[in-house]
Amino acid sequence: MSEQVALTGNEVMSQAMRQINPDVVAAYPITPQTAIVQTFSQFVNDGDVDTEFVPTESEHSAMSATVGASASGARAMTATAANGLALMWEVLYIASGTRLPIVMPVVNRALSGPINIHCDHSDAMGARDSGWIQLYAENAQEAYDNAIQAVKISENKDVMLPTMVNMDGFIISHAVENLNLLADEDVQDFVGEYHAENPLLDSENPVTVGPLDLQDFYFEHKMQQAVAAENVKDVVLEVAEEYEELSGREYGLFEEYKLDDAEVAVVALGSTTGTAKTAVDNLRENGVKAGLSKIRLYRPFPAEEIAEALADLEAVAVMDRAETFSTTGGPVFADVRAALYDMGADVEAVNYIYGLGGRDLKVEEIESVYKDLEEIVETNTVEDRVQHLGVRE
Amino acid sequence: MASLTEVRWHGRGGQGGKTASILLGKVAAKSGKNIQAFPEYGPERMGAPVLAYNRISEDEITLHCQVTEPSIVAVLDPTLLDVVDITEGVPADGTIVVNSKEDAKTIKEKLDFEGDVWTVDAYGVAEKEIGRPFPNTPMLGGLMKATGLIEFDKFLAGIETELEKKFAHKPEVIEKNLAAIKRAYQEVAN
Amino acid sequence: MVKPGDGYKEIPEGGLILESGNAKRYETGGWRTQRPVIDLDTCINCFRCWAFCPDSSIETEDEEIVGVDYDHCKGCGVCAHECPVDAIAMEQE
Amino acid sequence: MSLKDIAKGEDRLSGGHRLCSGCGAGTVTRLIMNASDNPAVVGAATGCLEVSTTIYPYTAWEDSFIHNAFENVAATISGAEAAHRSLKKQGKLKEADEDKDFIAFGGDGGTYDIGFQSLSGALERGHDMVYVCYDNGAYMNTGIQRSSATPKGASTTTSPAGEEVPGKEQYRKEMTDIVAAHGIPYVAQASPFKPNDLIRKAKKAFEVDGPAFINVLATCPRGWRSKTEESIEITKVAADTCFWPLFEVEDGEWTLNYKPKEKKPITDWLERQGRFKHLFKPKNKHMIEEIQEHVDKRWNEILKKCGEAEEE
Repeated sequence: MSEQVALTGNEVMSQAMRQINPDVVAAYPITPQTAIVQTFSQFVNDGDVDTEFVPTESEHSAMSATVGASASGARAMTATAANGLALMWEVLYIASGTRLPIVMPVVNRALSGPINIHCDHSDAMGARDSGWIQLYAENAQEAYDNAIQAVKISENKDVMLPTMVNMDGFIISHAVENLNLLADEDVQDFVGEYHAENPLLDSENPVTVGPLDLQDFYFEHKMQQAVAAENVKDVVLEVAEEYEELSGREYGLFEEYKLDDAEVAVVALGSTTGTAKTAVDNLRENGVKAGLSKIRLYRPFPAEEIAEALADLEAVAVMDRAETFSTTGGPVFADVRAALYDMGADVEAVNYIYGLGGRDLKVEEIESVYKDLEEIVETNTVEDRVQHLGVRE
Repeated sequence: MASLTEVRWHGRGGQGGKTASILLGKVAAKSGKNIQAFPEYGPERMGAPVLAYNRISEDEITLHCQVTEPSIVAVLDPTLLDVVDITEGVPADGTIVVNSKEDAKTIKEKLDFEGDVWTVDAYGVAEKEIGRPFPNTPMLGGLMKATGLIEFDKFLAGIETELEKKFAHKPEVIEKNLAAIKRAYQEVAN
Repeated sequence: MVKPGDGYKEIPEGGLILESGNAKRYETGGWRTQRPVIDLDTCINCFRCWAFCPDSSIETEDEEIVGVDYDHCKGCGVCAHECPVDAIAMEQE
Repeated sequence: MSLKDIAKGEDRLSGGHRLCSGCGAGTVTRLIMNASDNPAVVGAATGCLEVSTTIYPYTAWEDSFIHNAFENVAATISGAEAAHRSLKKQGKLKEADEDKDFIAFGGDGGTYDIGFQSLSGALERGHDMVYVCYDNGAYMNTGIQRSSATPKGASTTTSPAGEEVPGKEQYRKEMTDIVAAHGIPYVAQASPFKPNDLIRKAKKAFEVDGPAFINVLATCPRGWRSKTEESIEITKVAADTCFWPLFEVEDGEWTLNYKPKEKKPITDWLERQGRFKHLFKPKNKHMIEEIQEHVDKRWNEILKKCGEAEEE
């Protein structure tokens, strides 16, 4: 059972949250996420969910209250964007380090300054090493599907790590697209009931959470977290398989678009991958063997699998919608290049930083990237390893 | 994506341009098409010129870039013609529908546009049918006639469903809007 | 109880401590330079020492003060100082 | 309820924690915890109490305990309380878990300063929780840095008594009044030298429906440069000099809980603590006069709010 709807990404995300029916949602409004908590508040006040909504006075408190609720044994969610995510920063690490399976939609937006409310990935990319699982979506359908799967991924006993469900600000969050919603009871059955192992609320078995953990044990706890991260890939695939049975929609660690026989390819994540598909189609019509790798699971990074998928290419361009100011390229580039190096793959990899602060990326611009790749293949030289695409001089 | 149609809405903040694009998208989706409807967001407030877009296609739409070459343009306020270039990017065989009391020929000349130009007095229609000058629903009616994007009967049925969701507690609003759409459909001319 | 030297595979995940009040096993008595000694004959069981002790180290039984938990008492001397009948003396360790 | 009755229960904070010898926070925490009739979820802001009571793999807490970060104990416990409300409403709780107390402990740094916003938010939202500030007037955990609770004139490592500036230049902020302005059901200022009063206040705080706040003076022998055995006595001097008045605000009604038989000069309070030693140098005499004036003014304000006759 599913229903065809035409909704904005934010509306879809609040529908996913309604269907998940978390015990607690603690959140703060921030553009472009606001509509999620706004719509969800209406569900709460209309009695459509069992959720206690905690309208905090800041994102720091939103994440803090979510941690308190999750540690208490509740299925707890929040949602944020941009500077809101930045304000949560400290507590992100506490959530993952405490192994709390919180699910948080993040509506990706540029970080200040100067202030800009539009889409880029600076916010989530900055939090990429906070111990959270990160899923990215091409469109509202994927964002919805990821949110529902995230609950199951996070709560898996071999994982117990929080997940950020990323969705491009405005481009997805504020655009109406048509998609399928699952039936409420199917989502409920899929996510099941959450039973925390050591909740604060269990009076018979009091537990101390978040102690001072010094040189003698902190490292061991971080090692446990690293092991859990290792487990994520398998669990993501298991959950995807189960979800496919329910929805008919297929998910993996990443999507390969016309990559099989491709000679040149782009690696990207988020809504741009949709536009890139059109570029690939156009180029294919002109005889260019173009392909695309769309990353869905970015943290933990499926290095081996991605490298394997790219290993037979001649050249690859990694697209980053975030700057690191390292002068060595964006975050995705660093990961992909390292993965290719480990594989010993003979593939030239270059990087394009694009779309900062909501700068539009047109089909032609993506096509130009493929043309650059062809030239690299032809001349066997890389002139600029890292380029900024679509910026004026 | 041969079947892709792109629409650009010009309005003023508060006029319902965004709502018009969403309604169009939703109704088109109901009729089995793939759609996108999205406004251009900025810090603009009430009165400022604003934009909204639609993509409508028989095929899956994966594009997530801005619409730069819309084949259809709807203008919700006649005074916008003096403020923004509403023909920007519109191909020569495109269609432009303008809320204006003037006839299509006059507007076509004013715009210096080769393509199909239609006008409808959306404010007048709205005043008559709704009692207030909301140009967005009449413009949808005009757009349907001018472009044939969706079969009009199907469109009417679809819009009724959407309005029912929006105005569940105000059935009279639904009736008035439907009447405005129908009147604009009749009155729009090229 | 997690023991010193335990590996990551043996200890609870996420830094949780699953045994409440196990700090009792950690002896802070060694911090003391002076020890409170209660003269139970003089004691009037007002329980002020019990209330004030920062280290939960005044032992009680059947509504009476019975002694000091020297495993944990840090010898601050508050009990002796606050005793209204001078029943507690601080003695050098 | 007599101390003897309270002592019948198990101590909710075990020995073996690593607070300093003579630490006021230990006493305050025990008295509050032992006044609770329900199993509790306790939170603590980063600070002395938190680090000393939960050094992995040891915990001194007999109840469930959570430490999240420095500035967010109120938000954290508000989340726990919301979880309890949600799960209870949904019938997902065991019977034994249905009645619980939610308690947040913060030092003055975690309450007056960095955690102020999170506290204010939680109070406004009306969570059924008790927030306890153990106020020792500086960041003691990091080595005695001034906070907005540090009294004027105190020498701390970031407001040191220098040749030009004699310690902290500003008066402390009246956090209890600020909290009272939130219009929550119960607010109190207390002191451990009156344990029965403190326990009574804690019990009231647990009883009310909605947020309650208790600000308790907690001696820090290390930071105040005071004698460990005087940790309790010194809090009595604070009340007798009217530096730390004991009062409570119930649904907006102010009541004074302790009126010294004879109001002592502020020097009685200052001279017991090394942190004020420099004030007794002749050139700093004006500081003592100013502090006395400020205490007198504040005391009269409290008397007025509590409906008591003001003093000359």
